[in-house]
Amino acid sequence: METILQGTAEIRFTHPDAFREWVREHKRREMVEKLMTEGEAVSRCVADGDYIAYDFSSLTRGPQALVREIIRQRRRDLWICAEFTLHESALLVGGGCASRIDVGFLGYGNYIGRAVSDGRVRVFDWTNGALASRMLAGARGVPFMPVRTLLGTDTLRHSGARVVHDPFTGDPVCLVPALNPDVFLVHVHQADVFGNARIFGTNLFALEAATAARKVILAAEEIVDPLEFRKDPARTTIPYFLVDAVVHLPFGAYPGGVQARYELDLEHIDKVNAIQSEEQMQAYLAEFIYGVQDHADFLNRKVGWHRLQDLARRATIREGYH
Amino acid sequence: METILQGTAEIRFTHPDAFREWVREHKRREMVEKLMTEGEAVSRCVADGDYIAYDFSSLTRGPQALVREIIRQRRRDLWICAEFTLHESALLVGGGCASRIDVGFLGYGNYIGRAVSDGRVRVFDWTNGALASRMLAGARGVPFMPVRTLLGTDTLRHSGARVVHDPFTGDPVCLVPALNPDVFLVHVHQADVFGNARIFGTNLFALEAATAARKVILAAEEIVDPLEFRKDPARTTIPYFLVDAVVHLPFGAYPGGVQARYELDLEHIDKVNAIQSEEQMQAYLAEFIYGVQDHADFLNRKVGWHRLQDLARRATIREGYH
Amino acid sequence: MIEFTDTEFMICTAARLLEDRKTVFVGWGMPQLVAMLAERLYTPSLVQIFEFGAIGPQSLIPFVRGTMGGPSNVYRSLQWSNMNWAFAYAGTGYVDYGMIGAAQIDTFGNVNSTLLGGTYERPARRFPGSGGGNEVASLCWRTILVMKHEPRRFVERLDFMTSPGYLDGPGGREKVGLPRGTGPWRVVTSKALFGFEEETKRLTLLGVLKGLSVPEVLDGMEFRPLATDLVEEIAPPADEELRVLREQIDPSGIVIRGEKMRAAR
Amino acid sequence: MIEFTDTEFMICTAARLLEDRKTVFVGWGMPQLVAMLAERLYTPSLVQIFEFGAIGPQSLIPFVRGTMGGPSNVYRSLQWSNMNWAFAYAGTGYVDYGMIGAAQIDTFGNVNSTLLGGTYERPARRFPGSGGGNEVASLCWRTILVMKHEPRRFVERLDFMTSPGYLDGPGGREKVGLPRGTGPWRVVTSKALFGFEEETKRLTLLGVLKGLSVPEVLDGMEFRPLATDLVEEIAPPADEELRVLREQIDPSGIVIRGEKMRAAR
Repeated sequence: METILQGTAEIRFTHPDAFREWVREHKRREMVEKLMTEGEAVSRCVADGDYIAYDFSSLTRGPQALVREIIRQRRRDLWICAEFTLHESALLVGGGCASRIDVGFLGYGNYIGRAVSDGRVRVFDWTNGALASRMLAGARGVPFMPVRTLLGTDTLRHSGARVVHDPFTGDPVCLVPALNPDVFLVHVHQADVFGNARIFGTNLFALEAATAARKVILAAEEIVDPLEFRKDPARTTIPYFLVDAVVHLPFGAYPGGVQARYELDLEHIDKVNAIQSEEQMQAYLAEFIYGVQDHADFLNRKVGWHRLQDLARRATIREGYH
Repeated sequence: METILQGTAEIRFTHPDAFREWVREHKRREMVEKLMTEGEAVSRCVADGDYIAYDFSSLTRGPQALVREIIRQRRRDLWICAEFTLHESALLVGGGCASRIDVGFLGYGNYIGRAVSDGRVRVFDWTNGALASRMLAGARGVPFMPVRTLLGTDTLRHSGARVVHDPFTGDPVCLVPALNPDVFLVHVHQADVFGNARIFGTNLFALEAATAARKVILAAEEIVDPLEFRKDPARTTIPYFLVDAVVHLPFGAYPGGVQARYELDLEHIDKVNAIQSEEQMQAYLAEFIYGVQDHADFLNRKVGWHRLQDLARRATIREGYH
Repeated sequence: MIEFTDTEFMICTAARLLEDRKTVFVGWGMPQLVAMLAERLYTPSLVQIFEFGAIGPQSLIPFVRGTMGGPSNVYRSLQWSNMNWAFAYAGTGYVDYGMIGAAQIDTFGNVNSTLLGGTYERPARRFPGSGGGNEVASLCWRTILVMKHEPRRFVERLDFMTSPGYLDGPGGREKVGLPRGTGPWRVVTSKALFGFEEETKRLTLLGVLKGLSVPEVLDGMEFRPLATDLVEEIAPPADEELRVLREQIDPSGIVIRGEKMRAAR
Repeated sequence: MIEFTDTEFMICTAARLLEDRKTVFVGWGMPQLVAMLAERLYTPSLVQIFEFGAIGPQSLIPFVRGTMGGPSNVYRSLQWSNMNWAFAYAGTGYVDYGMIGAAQIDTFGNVNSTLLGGTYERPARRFPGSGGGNEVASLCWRTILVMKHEPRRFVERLDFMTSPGYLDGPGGREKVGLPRGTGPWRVVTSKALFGFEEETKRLTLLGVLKGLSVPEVLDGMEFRPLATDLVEEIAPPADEELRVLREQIDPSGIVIRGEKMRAAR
């Protein structure tokens, strides 16, 4: 397969056989309880140097509490998949956790842009669609996915994609390598203790990434009876055997919202987005992340019951989320 | 892209650009009513020489009434995608409609086996998974899908797949060409007049094939208010813009069943499976297909109210089908 | 005289370009407002597609800031799906229009939304990058680019080509394997409207905001767009457009705020 | 003496092979009954996966003939999905066991389920072909082949290789690009149980039905399977197995009917 053009990015690539062997040895087919605290989950599943991906957006159903826990545990040298990310990337860089970013969408704000310019974090440019396709390849156990995007651009030249001649048409086609993250973080509406999970609304690549990842940490607004899943199997987004840790984290997407549960807290989001200097960043981390014990402590001391109830009260659109 | 090995099968392959242009010109983004009779739908959408695919199985939610209508209209030289098919292939060959079959699973019974041995129909061997992957490629607008199956077998040598060296691992990988059927037939639980559709239970590749096909004929047990789809968008299996014709065909999967609506009629299925000789086949076609005007006439004169009510009454498992 | 912001002008101009009963791939922020305005005034049956999997929503107004994927954004969709499916629909040709932003463009409508200045490793300014922009520009039939009108954004050579326009000219897209017959169709700026000449695929001035002269608009650009003989006069935002935008769609002025402009009615 | 059919013996023998708390890819017909029996007697937490997208159902009994995908078959699944996802789980290594049938096998466990005799274009007998068998044999970690014991089915050279065993021997699968560490694990026939020798990947006799001799079982095969020093005696179906099969799972005898056999208890 002659490569016509090859992007220059370093890629985190796992041979499909190596991934399969990891699954065989580490993923439990047994239905065992996986309920634990976010502290345990991150401590067990996230190691320095890991490649981390997450679903959905910073503002809706993002795994914010898990991201904060990773920062609190001061993981280092993470490589993150920045898809639909806004402030998570900034916080992970600010906390000194992330050193490399695969970019779909890097996130707004001067802080993250400056960190790139200063060389404090290395970026590799892809696209949202290319990263979703890479995740699909990872989930199907194949080494790559063909796409008809990236072609002709600098994005391609700076990505880790390759262009080859498609043998069926003879035309050039772009191949993006499979992505098998070390860790996938996902915040869901409902889960059972085994890891079966439901997401309401849309998602980026929840099932793809859960299937493709070595370790999956599930944060759930609500823990429900396992029988619920068997009674409505069409609603299951992620089956239990893909999942390594289940954490019950109500308001875990805060300051983002979760559909039909609570609205986003724009005031707090503005506070994060306003971070420009290193000093502001460290002050934010000190107050809201290092300065609290865990998610419950954060909600209790830094957000408060009244605010949480207000955000929940504003989530009046329920249609379709069941 | 150097081909290490290439299967010998003739393939029906459409350049992704040609398919896109067909979509641009023929698929209506407008929400227009597409309700018509099965006679009109087949007469408008199915031409001699077309490539036809269908979902799901002969025994559950298969588009049996549409297949019978194709036979009744005596289409010729069809190329069919036999995935999970049992007696449809046999009936289409018996009616002189099908001349080529891409085999996932050819179907049981002596009649179809003999037709192959006699050279009355040409078969090309694939696998169920390969055909589903080909459909996925067709639905993503890319020329092929990589798979790690078929490799090393005669199935590969007699398919239209190719083996190349994957540029990321250096290992051989199999590429299956995109499949863009001319017509996709699907029987669904619910549809609206525009073609939005819901399938309850599992499916083979309903959305993949609907996206990949030039023309989609939807047969529905029930026509519902379009607003129903907007109120529960997570339940939409197929969006309207993929669909060309909507046919209201209660009991349209008969003699197969439809989950939570009616059970299969094993007596009639046995009658079809028992067909061995050409004479038996022609007698069956004459009585149950050529001898009736349409699906309603078939149900009325050849099945009867009592039998239909009995099959419906037996469909007592409703859990999850809503 | 009518007063409005540069953003309002871009939104109104873009909204007038959309065709009813067609599909459009909608990006984050301004394109959401364009679709909302068009849906209310011009194209009630426009079908919106979002990269995060909302197909055909009837988004609620007022626009909720930051609600990409939230309940008001995806309200009454026809289908809730995911990213691979949203792009599959675009990849197979079901999406007529796409709308994306740009930091720089060149004469062939190639787009930079990644960085300005410096090197790739150490850019002087770093932006979010492609997001789904590259997919939209690669796969939708007609791409509409929306960009604030600053002459320095029209460059001979992009600092980085994030998303494809016509690349190096006619046939450029096909040569690299992009889908045939696609490409940038219009460029909406805060002062003008551009298209692309059929033959050369070069940026062509189609219209300028009423009251502005052609030289005023083109002054300072690194390359000179082609101009049709009859450069149209673009009407400023109409009262009704502004009313719907300001009162119904963005009453808190989150997106529509911007540089003040004025034009004769 | 205990009386049973060849099918009952294969079902019981296969059911005893499955491991609890593991995933198994279940094909149509006989494998469905194997899984049902195992679930009831030996492996209550076995997770069944079907190619048409049912993940982890607790299928209702009695077995309804022809109900691949019907409500009793997919009852109380953990997830209702589709074919591409079912095979994605297998492709990424989440499926431990697979069970498929065969018309012929060779010494390396390669499988023919496509045709017998004649040419490819004009076979003497044509069968259904791969179905999902090729995927199961390619992607699951351990494949169990189930085949009626007729010596003529054990051949030197298959009339057609539908699904891969160890191909031409050790390393054969890896050489052509199949997933590492996979392959046929057991062959269950109506008289015996075979495995594959670690070194040579050749078919090895592990056990014979109680009362049968090794020569009786191997007689007439085109190739001679290896035999372990200690060929086990396989117990005939136990009363409890037969009771559950006949009374609960297949009371109308649709699948379990077959050639009558008998053995000492």
